[in-house]
Amino acid sequence: MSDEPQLPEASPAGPVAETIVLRGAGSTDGADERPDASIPELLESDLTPAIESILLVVDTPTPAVEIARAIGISIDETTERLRALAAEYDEQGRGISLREAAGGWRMYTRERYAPYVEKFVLDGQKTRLTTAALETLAVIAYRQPVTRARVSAIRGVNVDGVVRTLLIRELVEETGTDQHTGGGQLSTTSLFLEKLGLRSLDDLPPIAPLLPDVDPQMDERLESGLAELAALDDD
Amino acid sequence: MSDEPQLPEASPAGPVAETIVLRGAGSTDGADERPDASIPELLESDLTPAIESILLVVDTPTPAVEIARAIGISIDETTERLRALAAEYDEQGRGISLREAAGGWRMYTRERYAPYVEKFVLDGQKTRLTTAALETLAVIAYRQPVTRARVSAIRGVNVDGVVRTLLIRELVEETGTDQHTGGGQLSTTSLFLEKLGLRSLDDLPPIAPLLPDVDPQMDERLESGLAELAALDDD
Amino acid sequence: MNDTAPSLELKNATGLENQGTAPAVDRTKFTVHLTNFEGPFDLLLQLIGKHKLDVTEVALSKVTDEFIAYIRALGSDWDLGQATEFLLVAATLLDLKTARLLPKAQIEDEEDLALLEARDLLFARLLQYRAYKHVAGLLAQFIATAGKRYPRAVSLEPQFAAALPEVLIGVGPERFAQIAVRAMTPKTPAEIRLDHLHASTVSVSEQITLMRGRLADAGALSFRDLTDDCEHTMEVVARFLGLLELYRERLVSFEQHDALGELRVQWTGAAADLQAAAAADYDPDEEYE
Repeated sequence: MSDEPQLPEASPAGPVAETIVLRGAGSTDGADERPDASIPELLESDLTPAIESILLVVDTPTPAVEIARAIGISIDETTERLRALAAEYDEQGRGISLREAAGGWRMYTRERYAPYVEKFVLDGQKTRLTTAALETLAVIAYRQPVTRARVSAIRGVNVDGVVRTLLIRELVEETGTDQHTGGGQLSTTSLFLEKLGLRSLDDLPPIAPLLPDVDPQMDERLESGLAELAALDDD
Repeated sequence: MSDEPQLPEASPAGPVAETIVLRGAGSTDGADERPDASIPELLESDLTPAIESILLVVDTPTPAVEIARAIGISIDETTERLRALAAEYDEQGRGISLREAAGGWRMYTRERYAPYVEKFVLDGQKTRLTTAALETLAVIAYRQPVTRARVSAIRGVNVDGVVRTLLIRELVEETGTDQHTGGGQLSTTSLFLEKLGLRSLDDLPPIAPLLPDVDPQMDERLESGLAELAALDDD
Repeated sequence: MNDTAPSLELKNATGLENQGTAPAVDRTKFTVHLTNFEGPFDLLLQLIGKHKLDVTEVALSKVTDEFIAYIRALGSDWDLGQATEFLLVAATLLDLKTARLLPKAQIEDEEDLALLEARDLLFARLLQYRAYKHVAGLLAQFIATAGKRYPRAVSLEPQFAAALPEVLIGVGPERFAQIAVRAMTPKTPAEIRLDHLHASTVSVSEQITLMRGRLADAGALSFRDLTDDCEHTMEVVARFLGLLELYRERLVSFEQHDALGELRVQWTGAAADLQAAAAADYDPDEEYE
C-alpha cells in the first residue's frame, strides 16, 4: 500500500513523560517524509485525544497502523491507547463504543441505545438473512476457501441462489479457483466480519467439537462422491 | 427496525438517581409522536449517553428538539445536557468537540488535532477513484437526477459511503428531492464535466444501444427486488 | 432465490398406514406440521427431533416412512437439484430399513459392508449438517447484536474536505461509458440452468401409469426391460420407486435369483383388459402430486 517506513518506537509513557515533547508527526522517519513543519508537536497527554479525533473521521474499520502513522507513534503504543480508550468508554458507560472489528478500529453507538439511534439512522431497510443464507454463510465461513459444490454437498441442497444473494450483499466473495475441480472458491469478506462484530476469523466460535468424528479418509471420499452428486450445476 | 426492546442491563453507576424512572420516549411532546411502547424506558443516568449515541451518527447539525423528541425528555433538559456534555469534552480535553452551529449540535474533531486528522485523511486518500466510486459515478451521470436508493438498486449494494466520497470530491451534488419517495436526488457537477473533459452532459457517449434490451416494467421489478437485497444496513 | 422447500402439512392422505412395515398408525394422530426445512438433512433432523429420538439407526428407520411421505407430498413442484438430494437420502433410508427387515445376519458379503458404509455416510453427513446448522444460529446472534451498534459514518468536515487533493477520474469518456454499461447491466452472476438437461421433473406417478400398462400387457418383465427406454437416471430411479409402490399395492411381485442378478417383475394384478377400467378410476395425482 503505502511505502512509508515503519515508525520508530516512541518514548514509553511514564510519569515524567508528561514534559517530554514528542516530535511532530512525520518528522521522525526522515527521508521521503516531508518535514511537516506545519504540524505542531504533541504532548504525551495529547496522544489519546489525537487518536480520538482521528477516530471521529474514520468511516470504515481502520487498522492501528494507519492511526499510528498519522500521529507519529508506534503501532504498539497506538494499539495500547486504543484499548485503553475503548475500556474508558465502557467504564464510563458512554454512548460511544470503540470496537475492533474486521482488523480495524471504529466508533459505534452503544448497543443499549439502539432504539433511540434508530430514529436518526435512515434505514428501515435492515433485511434479515434467511435460514438458508445463514447456513450457507456458516459453511463458507468455516470451510473457506470452499467451492459451491462442497457447500451444496454439506447442506444437501443446491446453493446457487443463496450464494448469489451473499455475493450481492458482499458478505462473501470469489477468491480463486479450486485446483482439482476448477470450481470458483468462496470466502467471507471483511464486511462479514464487521457485520458479525468479529475482529478476525479466529473469533468464530469453534465448530470442531460439534462435528462428528469421521474418519478423514472416509470423509474425503464421501464428500467427493457427494459433491459429484450435488454438483449438478456447479460452475 | 428491531423490536427487541429490553436494555441489556441497567447502568451500574449512580447512587439515588438510579431509581428514578423516566417516561418512555415520545410521551412528553405528545401529539405527532407515537407512544412507541416498544422502546424501553431510560434511567436518569442513561440520558446523556443516549444523547451521545445519537450525536455519533448524525451527519448534519441536529436541533436539540429532535434529540429531545427521540429520547422523550423536554427540550430544556436536552439542551442543558448537551451543554454539559460539550463542557465535559472541553474540560477533559477530549479529541471530540461538541458544538452548536447552524441551529443544531454536531460532533467535530478538536481543532488542536486538526493537523493529525488532516494527515490521516490525506494518507488514506487515493487520487484515483475506486472502481466502486467510478461505477456509482457512471450510474449517476447517465441516470441523473437519481436517488441514492435507485443507484443502490442498480449497483446491487449500499452506496452511501461511495456517494459520500463523490459528494466530498464535488463530482456529484444533491439537487432536489424525488417527488415520490422524498429521497434526495443526485446529479453530476460541472467539476465532473471538467474532469472528464466534456463541455456538457450531451457530450457523454450514448449508451442506450449498449444496454441489454430490458422491458422497462421488468427493469422496475428487478430493481426493486435488488434494492431489497442490497438494503444492507451498512453505512 | 430461496431454496427453502414449501411448507406442507400432511394428513392421512399419504397412505402410510397401509405400509405393512410401519407400526400401527393412529389415524387421528398422524398430522405433521413442518415448515421451512432447508433440504433433506434438515427435514430428517426435524423428523428425528419431532420424535424426540437420538440421531441413531433406530431413529432413521422410524422416520423413513415419514421422510418418504414428505417427498411424495412435495409433488412435482420442486426442481431436480433439490429432488436428487432428497432421493439420495431416501434411497439410503429405504436401504437401511430393508436391511433391518431381513433376519439379522453376520456381516458377510460386500453388500452388507456397502450398506454399513452408506449408513455411516448418512450419519456423518447428518451430524455435519447439524453442526453447521448450530453455528449458523450463533452467527445469527452475532449479527443481531452487532446490528444494534451503529457505526459512525459521517461526511468529512469541510476543512478536511478542502484539503483533499484533486481527484482523478482516470478514464476518458468512452471508457466511462463502458463502465456505465457494465454498472447498469443487471447482475445475473453466471448461472448454469438445468432446464436444458431435463425437460421437467420426473413424476413417479406417471412412471407408474406407464409401467402398469406394460406389465399388465406382458405379464412379466425384467427391470432392465422396464427401464430400457429411460433417457435419464432420474427416470430409472422414478421407475424403481414406482415398482416399490406397485409392490405395496400388491400388484407386482419380484423375483431375483442372485444378488445383483436380474430382477424379474411379475404382474399379479388384474389382466390387461381390466386394467383400463381400473386405471380410469385411479387418479395418481390424488396421491402423488
